[in-house]
Amino acid sequence: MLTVETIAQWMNGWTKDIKANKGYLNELDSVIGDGDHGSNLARGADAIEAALLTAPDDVPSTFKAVAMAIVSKVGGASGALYGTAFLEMYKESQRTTDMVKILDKAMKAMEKRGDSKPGEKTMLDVWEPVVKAAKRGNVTPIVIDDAVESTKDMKATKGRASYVGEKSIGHLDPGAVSSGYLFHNLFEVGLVG
Amino acid sequence: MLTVETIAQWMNGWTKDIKANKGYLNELDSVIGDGDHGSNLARGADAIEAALLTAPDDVPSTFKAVAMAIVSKVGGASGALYGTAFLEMYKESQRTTDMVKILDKAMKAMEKRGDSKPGEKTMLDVWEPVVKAAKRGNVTPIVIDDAVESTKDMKATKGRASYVGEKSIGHLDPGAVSSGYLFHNLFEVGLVG
Amino acid sequence: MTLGIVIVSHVAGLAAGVKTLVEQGAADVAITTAGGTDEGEIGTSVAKINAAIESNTADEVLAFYDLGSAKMNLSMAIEMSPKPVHLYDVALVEGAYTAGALLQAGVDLATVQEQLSQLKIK
Amino acid sequence: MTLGIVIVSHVAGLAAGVKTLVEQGAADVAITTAGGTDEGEIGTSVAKINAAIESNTADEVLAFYDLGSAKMNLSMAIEMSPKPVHLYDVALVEGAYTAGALLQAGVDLATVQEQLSQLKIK
Ligand SMILES: Nc1ncnc2c1ncn2[C@@H]1O[C@H](COP(=O)(O)OP(=O)(O)O)[C@@H](O)[C@H]1O
Ligand SMILES: Nc1ncnc2c1ncn2[C@@H]1O[C@H](COP(=O)(O)OP(=O)(O)O)[C@@H](O)[C@H]1O
Ligand SMILES: [Mg+2]
Ligand SMILES: [Mg+2]
Ligand SMILES: [Mg+2]
Ligand SMILES: [Mg+2]
Repeated sequence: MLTVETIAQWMNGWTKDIKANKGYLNELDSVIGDGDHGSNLARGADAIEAALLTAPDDVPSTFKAVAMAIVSKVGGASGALYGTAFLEMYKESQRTTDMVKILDKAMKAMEKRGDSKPGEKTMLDVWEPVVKAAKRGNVTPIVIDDAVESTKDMKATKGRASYVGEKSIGHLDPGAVSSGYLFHNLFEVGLVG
Repeated sequence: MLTVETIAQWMNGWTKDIKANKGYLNELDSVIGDGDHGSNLARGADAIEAALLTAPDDVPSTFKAVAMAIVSKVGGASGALYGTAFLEMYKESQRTTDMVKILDKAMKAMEKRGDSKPGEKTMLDVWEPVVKAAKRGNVTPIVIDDAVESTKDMKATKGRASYVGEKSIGHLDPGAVSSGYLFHNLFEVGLVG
Repeated sequence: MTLGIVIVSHVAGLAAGVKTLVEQGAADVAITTAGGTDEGEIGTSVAKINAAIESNTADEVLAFYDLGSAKMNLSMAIEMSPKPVHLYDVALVEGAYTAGALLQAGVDLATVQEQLSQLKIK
Repeated sequence: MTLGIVIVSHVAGLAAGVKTLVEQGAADVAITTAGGTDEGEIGTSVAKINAAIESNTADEVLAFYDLGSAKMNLSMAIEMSPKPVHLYDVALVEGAYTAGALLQAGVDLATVQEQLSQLKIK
């Protein structure tokens, strides 16, 4: 159930994965981007943890606290995108507690923010299949991993990786990997299935 | 006659005019450009005077000394253009002492450097009619002043003034004015007529 | 109604440098910048962008950015701002210089935008 | 044959800032800059441009500039330089970033030039 506690659990799992894989995310980003995706998100992870140390009043304020932590600390494209996603969750969670609806809205806000759609080798290539699976109730770790893996053979047409064009093919998108962590932890706390 | 002395006289007249009108040239440039044409050329004028304090060996070295002073001190578009002109005079004066031929070559080098031709509201709008008159032997102060004045109604399509497009109409081009000084002094020392 | 310019870059020195360049041809145009993250690292900051928009003394601003991630943070800041902001997908340095020179010359927004449309590369 | 990048701007901080930005996506590409006049004022310097070309450790360089007057001084420096210099009339920041990212990825000059041709605005 969507509560302050389950969100905090979800976020704690995500921030731990981010910090444990900070070097790996930087490495992935250094191949097709500017090498800072891990460092960017690690700054955000610390800020999220700090923001959730004292439990927020309710679900919307929890999402808002996460959004603000990300927006003010991450600094890169991923900060604007994850920040937008959690801001949208903040708004939508005032209307519904249906996590699938909330995720769907968040994804649409990200697409608008990034002027992007699935197939462009970004984190949206993880969001789209996972949100679709969530609608059907068949999210599994394999669905998530397959989505992350699918970015490998794509040619980037958005974000920094788009500058290297063809040369982006054959490498995982760093944002897809960090979104993979996000959904694995969401699955583990039982907020999607 | 083209000698080290007549060139020095020519240059001294020009640098005096530039320094006396430094504020005016800046003012003209501030209307349609960045307001530094007087300051740029005044730096060059000091450098030219310093370079000619000890008389160079011959005519080509005199032109070269002027070119180097301009190139190393002026810094703006006018530095590259006048620098190119005097470098070309240096080269051409090794082949001829005909000032009209030398001026013609210098003008062509400037056109190439600036990717520009007369009619674009630049110093070339002074060079072109004056060099043409020099070929016919009928340069007069009025010919020079008319050429400077002709830039007033032109629309700039090269240089910084081109950024303001239509708004450049109605104002003299600062480089045309400084080239006016150059030719007035050339006429006065009797190197064209 | 006055028009100002906001420069957003991942690098503080780059934003400041563009301002210096543009000011040369636009002495009377209000120009503010947002460069780098809050920690002074490479990146952009919604808070800094907000501050650049709000502290600009003009009633409306024209905004220019370097890379796509700056655009996203800029668009977040714009949504939060009460001041009208016009965002252009044009060459950063050349676009800002063009806008500055034209605003200095007193042309209207439509004319500035027409010129800027020729510098669209993003 | 190695390829490097030379950034020429009227403002020293702008040139340095572009280098900082480009380096993020091009850690192994040699990038040198020439910004401002010899006196540190706003403008460009043939001597500084020459130095940026010569001190660049690459065998050939791709050169980017801000405004037309920088291009003229750059073209003077190129005529004096023994090193091959490719000059592009493209958006300064976006062009240099594109070239840096592509060179870092190991693409050849022809491919870089093809991408740059889409950023031609001068
Ligand atoms: N326009 C976009 N739309 C969707 N996702 C994007 C876009 N631009 C970048 N991304 C995502 O952001 C990730 C890079 O994040 P990060 O490295 O933190 O930011 P930056 O690219 O500014 O350095 C990419 O791997 C990609 O997944
Ligand atoms: N492309 C060009 N071709 C010919 N003349 C030019 C060109 N660009 C600028 N100029 C001349 O240079 C003058 C401006 O010189 P200056 O103010 O010293 O340089 P900057 O424009 O770099 O500040 C203009 O008034 C014009 O006469
Ligand atoms: Mg990155
Ligand atoms: Mg980054
Ligand atoms: Mg000027
Ligand atoms: Mg200047």
